[in-house]
Amino acid sequence: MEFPVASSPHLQGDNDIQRVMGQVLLALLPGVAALWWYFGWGVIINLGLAIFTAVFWEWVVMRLRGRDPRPVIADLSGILTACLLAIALPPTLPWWQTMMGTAFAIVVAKQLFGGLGYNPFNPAMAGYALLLVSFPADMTRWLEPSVVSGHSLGLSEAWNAIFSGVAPAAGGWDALTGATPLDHMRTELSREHLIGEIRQSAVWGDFGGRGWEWVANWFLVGGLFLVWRKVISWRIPASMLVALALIAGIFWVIDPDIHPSPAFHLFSGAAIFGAFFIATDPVTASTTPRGQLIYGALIGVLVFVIRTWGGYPDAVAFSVLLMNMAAPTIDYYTQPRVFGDQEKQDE
Amino acid sequence: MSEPAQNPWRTALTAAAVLGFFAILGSALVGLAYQGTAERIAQSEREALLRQLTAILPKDQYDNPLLQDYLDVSAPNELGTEATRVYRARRQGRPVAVILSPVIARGYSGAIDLIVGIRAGGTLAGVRVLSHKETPGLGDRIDVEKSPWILGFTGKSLDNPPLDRWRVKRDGGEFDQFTGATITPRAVVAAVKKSLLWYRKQGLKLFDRPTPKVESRHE
Amino acid sequence: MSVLLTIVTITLLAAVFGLLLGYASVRFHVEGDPIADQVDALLPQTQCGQCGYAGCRPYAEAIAKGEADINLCAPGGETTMIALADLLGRDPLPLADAEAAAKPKSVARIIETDCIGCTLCLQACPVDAILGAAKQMHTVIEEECTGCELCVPPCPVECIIMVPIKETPETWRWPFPEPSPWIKEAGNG
Amino acid sequence: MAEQPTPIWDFHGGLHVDDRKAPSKASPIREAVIPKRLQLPLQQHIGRHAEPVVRAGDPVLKGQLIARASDYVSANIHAPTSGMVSEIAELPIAHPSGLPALSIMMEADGKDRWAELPEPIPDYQEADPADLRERLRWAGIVGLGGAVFPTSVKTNVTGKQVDTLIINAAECEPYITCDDRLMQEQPAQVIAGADILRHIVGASRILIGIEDNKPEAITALRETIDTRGQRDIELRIVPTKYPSGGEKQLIYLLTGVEVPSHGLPLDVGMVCQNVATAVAVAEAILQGRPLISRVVTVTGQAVAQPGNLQTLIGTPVAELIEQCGGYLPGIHKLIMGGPMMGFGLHSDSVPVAKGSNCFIAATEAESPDPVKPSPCIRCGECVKVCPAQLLPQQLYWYARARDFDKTQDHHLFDCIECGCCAYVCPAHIPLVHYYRFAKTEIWAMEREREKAEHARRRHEFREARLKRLEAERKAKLRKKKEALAKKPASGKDPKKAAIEAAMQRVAAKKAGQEAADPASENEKN
Amino acid sequence: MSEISYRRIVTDGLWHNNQALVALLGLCPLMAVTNSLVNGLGLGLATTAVLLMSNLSVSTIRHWVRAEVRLPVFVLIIASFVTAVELVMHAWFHELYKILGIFIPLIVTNCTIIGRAEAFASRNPVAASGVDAVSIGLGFTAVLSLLGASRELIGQGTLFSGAHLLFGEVARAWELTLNADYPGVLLAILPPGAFMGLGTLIALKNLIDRYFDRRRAELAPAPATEPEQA
Repeated sequence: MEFPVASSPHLQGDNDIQRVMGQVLLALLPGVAALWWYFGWGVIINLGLAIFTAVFWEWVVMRLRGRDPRPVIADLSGILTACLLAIALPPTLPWWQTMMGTAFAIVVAKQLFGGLGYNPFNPAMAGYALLLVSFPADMTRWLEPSVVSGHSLGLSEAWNAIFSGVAPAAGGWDALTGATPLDHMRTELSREHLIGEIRQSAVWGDFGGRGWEWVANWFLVGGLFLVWRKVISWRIPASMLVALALIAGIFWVIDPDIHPSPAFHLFSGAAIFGAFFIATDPVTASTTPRGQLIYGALIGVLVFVIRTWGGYPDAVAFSVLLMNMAAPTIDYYTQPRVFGDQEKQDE
Repeated sequence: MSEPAQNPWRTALTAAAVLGFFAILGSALVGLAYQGTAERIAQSEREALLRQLTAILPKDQYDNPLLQDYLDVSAPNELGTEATRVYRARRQGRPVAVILSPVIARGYSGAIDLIVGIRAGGTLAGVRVLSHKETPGLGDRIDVEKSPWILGFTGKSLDNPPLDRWRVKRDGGEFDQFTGATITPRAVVAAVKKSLLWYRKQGLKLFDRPTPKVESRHE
Repeated sequence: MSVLLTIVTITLLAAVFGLLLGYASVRFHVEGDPIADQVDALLPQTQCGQCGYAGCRPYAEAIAKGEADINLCAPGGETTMIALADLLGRDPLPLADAEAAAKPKSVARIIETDCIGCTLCLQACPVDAILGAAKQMHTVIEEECTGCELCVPPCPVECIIMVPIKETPETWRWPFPEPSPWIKEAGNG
Repeated sequence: MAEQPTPIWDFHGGLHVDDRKAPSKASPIREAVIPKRLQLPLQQHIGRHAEPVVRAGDPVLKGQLIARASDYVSANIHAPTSGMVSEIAELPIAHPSGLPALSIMMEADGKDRWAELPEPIPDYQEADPADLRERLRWAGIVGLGGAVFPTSVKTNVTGKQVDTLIINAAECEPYITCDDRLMQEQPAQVIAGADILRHIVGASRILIGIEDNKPEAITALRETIDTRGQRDIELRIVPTKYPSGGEKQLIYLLTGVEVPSHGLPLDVGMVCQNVATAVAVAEAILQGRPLISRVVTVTGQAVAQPGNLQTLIGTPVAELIEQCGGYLPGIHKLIMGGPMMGFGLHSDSVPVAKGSNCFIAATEAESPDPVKPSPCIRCGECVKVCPAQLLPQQLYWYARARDFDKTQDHHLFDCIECGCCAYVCPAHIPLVHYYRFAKTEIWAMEREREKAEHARRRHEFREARLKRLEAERKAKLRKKKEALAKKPASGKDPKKAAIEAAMQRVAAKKAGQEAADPASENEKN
Repeated sequence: MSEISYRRIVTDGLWHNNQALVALLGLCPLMAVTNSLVNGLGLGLATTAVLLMSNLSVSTIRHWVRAEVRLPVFVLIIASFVTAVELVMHAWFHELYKILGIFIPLIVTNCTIIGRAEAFASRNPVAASGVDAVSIGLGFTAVLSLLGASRELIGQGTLFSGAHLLFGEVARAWELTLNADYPGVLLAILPPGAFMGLGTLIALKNLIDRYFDRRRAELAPAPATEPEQA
């Protein structure tokens, strides 16, 4: 009797890529819900737009490459990219910018390099960087959280704002939008106000901006879920946040009047979201255990450096992209000691 | 394939001669080019400077040789830099305006070099940005190439608007800020205001002091 | 005046460096070409002459001098060409004789009943892999044969044939895994 | 004697897989029927194949030597039963390539008559280890855990100090239970074999490493040890984790000592032997029997009566399956060895060899066909499970790119092919297949390099010889000419002609070069 | 010396061996100055001028220069010409000179120039070297201009902005503006845009080459002739 053959192992675990991506999507839910609560329907519309664009372009590119698009779309990686990008965008960004950023993420940052697994840069952050660099004005115009402005953007308001650029009725853009807490802090510091004075304003909560800090908290919940499910390793988020807190702490201790507290850095901007969902993208991150610690820590340090002295208020996207470039080198120099390797046995 | 053993010193001397010969040719070429263009380069430099000044103060408003009538001042607190040159425009000997170059504002990402023209009466003849490092798309709209915002200073003075309205609108003042960027225009407004204040303090005295002796710059 | 000074300075500098270079070029002249050795090490040493040179060493020297392309070695095939491209920093080229390169590795075998013992093949063999004497039957030592085929044309009775080397469980290599050599791909691959 | 809890050093990585041992574990070892025909491959061990010492038509007796070890690293082969050699030919063997190999085919006469056997050595403790080793060598014993390295070679510890003999009883692969049953049913033989091996290698203690999922075997062994009163034998129970039966992993588990990456257990003063090998050793020394049969697990959802069979080496797998009630409908794959490291058989006409510990007749449900792999997302799952602490995804990357130097930089040859990485890979990449591909490619390149080096030396030698001959010939000629020149010269003309011809040749060559030069120039630019 | 195919030199310089797209030389100025058409064109022409002068002189002296000082001599010649060109630009194209800044002196280090001197001019007669310099230079200029034009167009929606810097005051009117409301994708003007733009151009060239290769393979399987589109 004849049989088909294959290489061992002849058993296969039940893990697959779709499952990995699906769990990350699931973990995004609490954070997205919080965003929706504080910033209204624009968040949801952005998500829809981005997902639609991502699927569309994956389909087109795979067709152009002469391959079956279905498994690629079904592995959820493109949809995850779209979601990560959409979450990072201001909730009233013009529709075409959202679509442009997503298309860039999928076509240029992901598929041009060969698709999932081959992209050297985090596609969502590449798309974000494109938009931020190209349209900095729109990209830095965030709504005030509803707890601050007292107004939550309804579905039709958000729709009009996104698709026709019409400002919401209640007081127009100026009343509803403002600088993000990070931007606000940076601006006020540049006027030589002291942190104590700055924190008097109504926009501040316990750690970061009111509302903002809770969004971060809910992303933290999702992120811890991923760590618990072992979808992501604890090393990158932990080292990134610890490094950020440490370096922020050092400066804060030196002069708390002009350097915000570590808690402010952790709970403002995209630090938590980035630590658990962006920096941990396995394709573009470091993979060796020691490498992950270094990779995460350097992202944390870069976030602080760019936030404090850089040209843009938040820094997670640039930090991650920069470290993406360094990941292969880090991996090379942090190869774990091979079992039985005597030269390195002392370590 | 290799030639029979050579005398190293002989080879070395030939090589030195060849290289030396071409060195003479090359440096002669550069020397000639330099002599041929020196005059023209100096003129171009002057014209370029003049164009900058003219953008603020049209040529028909003064009749003195503007480039030769200047003063070097140092007012780091008011003008943001240790060395500012003050060009003095006169018409038939009477003061018309001063042009301060540069006045430095502290922007979002570093120094913004401004050139500020102030008429003798204390109104602004004009403000331009010489160089800056502001974020493209946000702060760079102070550049006249990107937006006409900077032209809005022309004709303003310390009374118009009143001193406490010399701020951007977000801070309750008169001047527009750009969406997404407040720091840059705020810095420019503050710098312009400070130079006006400095001018008010100095007054027409500025026109009395003689131009310092011209140092030989090229020789 | 300053122009003249510049000319003199630069000329002096040039002369000094010229002296240095000229002296160095004679003093540190390197005989032979280590590159040729490195190239030779990559060649399969079949000595078959299919590249158009008299053997592996001459071809290696020609490559080192830049006279020969790197894609002429048929027995080495693509592997050798790529190794050469890596070594020399040249661009990989398609093999000059893809057909010859695609031929399975073989060894010569003498059909012993036909052999007349003329010793012509003995003289052609570059690695002395054929055993025999005049008027005696010859035989190929299989382990020594490089499969160069140089013994085939001289044989007056055409009794030398090339036999592909059979793959055994010891020499067998695992096939490249993707697309799976064993499982037919479903859908459009 | 109350055993003290001894520390266990947990190794990095590894897996907890469903062990699927129950079906074959339940029933005692059966004696397999003698097949009509046996195929005995000459290569059932690591090293050089054995040389047949019989010819087609020769009658043979059970236990008679039929192929002799041809080298130091090689192993004897004996007739598993009495009968007649029918042919020596290339026959199918159990190998992933599906290629046949030289084997001795014999017809059994059913009488199962023993040949004359050497004397047992019951007082082995007094015997010279070298003599015992010679007996093992005669018996053709090789590592029966699957590595099939000749035991007589492995136990040759000349010049090394060995303090510990490790008996590998951690049968960690799913499905396989042959060692487990062997320990339950023949604990005395196991311990006896272990003690003989200890004597041969001169170790002061024996550590038996066994996984905690084999309680019956543990009890049996413990009782035997207690009965024998051997205090130098220590039974260490390790947690069930794949691949704790890997030699280096087990040694680490038991002693906390890492075997060097390119070294052997011997380098750290240890020798590791499998339980089935120990039993074979006991038989060879205490009964004087060669290795002609072994316990084989036959299992899988597609075989009617899974179990363990004492099987003659050379039995065709098809017959073995037949004795287990034949295939069930849904049979999809036949795997030799465990599901993690074993390989698929092309056909069941192959024989049981010394290293065949298990045959799994699997349905598609229990061992699905590989699916089309997705791209690697560098998730690092493989890094987490690799017991050799490698970076499997980097190895994969380089193997795939055929960058074999880099694979070696990343320690390809420390990979034990345990399959953990491929098991957990969410992209379903056949990682182990890539490593095997890379390894065999590297070996092939190594062979070719050696061959090229050899050819170069022969070629240079030949060139030198020809040169010498030419020089000798010329010298002779010159002498002749000189002899001629002494006589009145008359041959000016031919000399002149020769010079002219040479000059012409040179001129022609120069012209040719000049014509060729600029052409090649343009080619490059 | 055998015959020189001028057509081959020209097609090589402009297309088959385009220094920017094929040889990937001189990328530093290529990336840095191509944020507008005029900048690209300006530096391209300056490079071409240097290339022409250096090729001509190297070719003229090729028989007299000893091997051991060949490179220093070439570098000397090129450096002299670059300095001369820099002075000329400073004098007559002052504003463009200010914009191109450091990249004019950096022409010295443009591998294209020393590369052509070494690979072509030092082995070929003067006329051929001149033709080579012009075609290589124009090929390089074309890529600079194309890249500049596309980046300018995408980045700020204009074309020929700043044309007066190169062509005098009359050219001020040449500036084209697509659409006053065009938001401008700043990325294109910033450094990453240069990389993406160049990558796209290279891809485009490969695509065209492949198309013609395929066409030629379909049309004429007989003799392999030279590529015919210039």
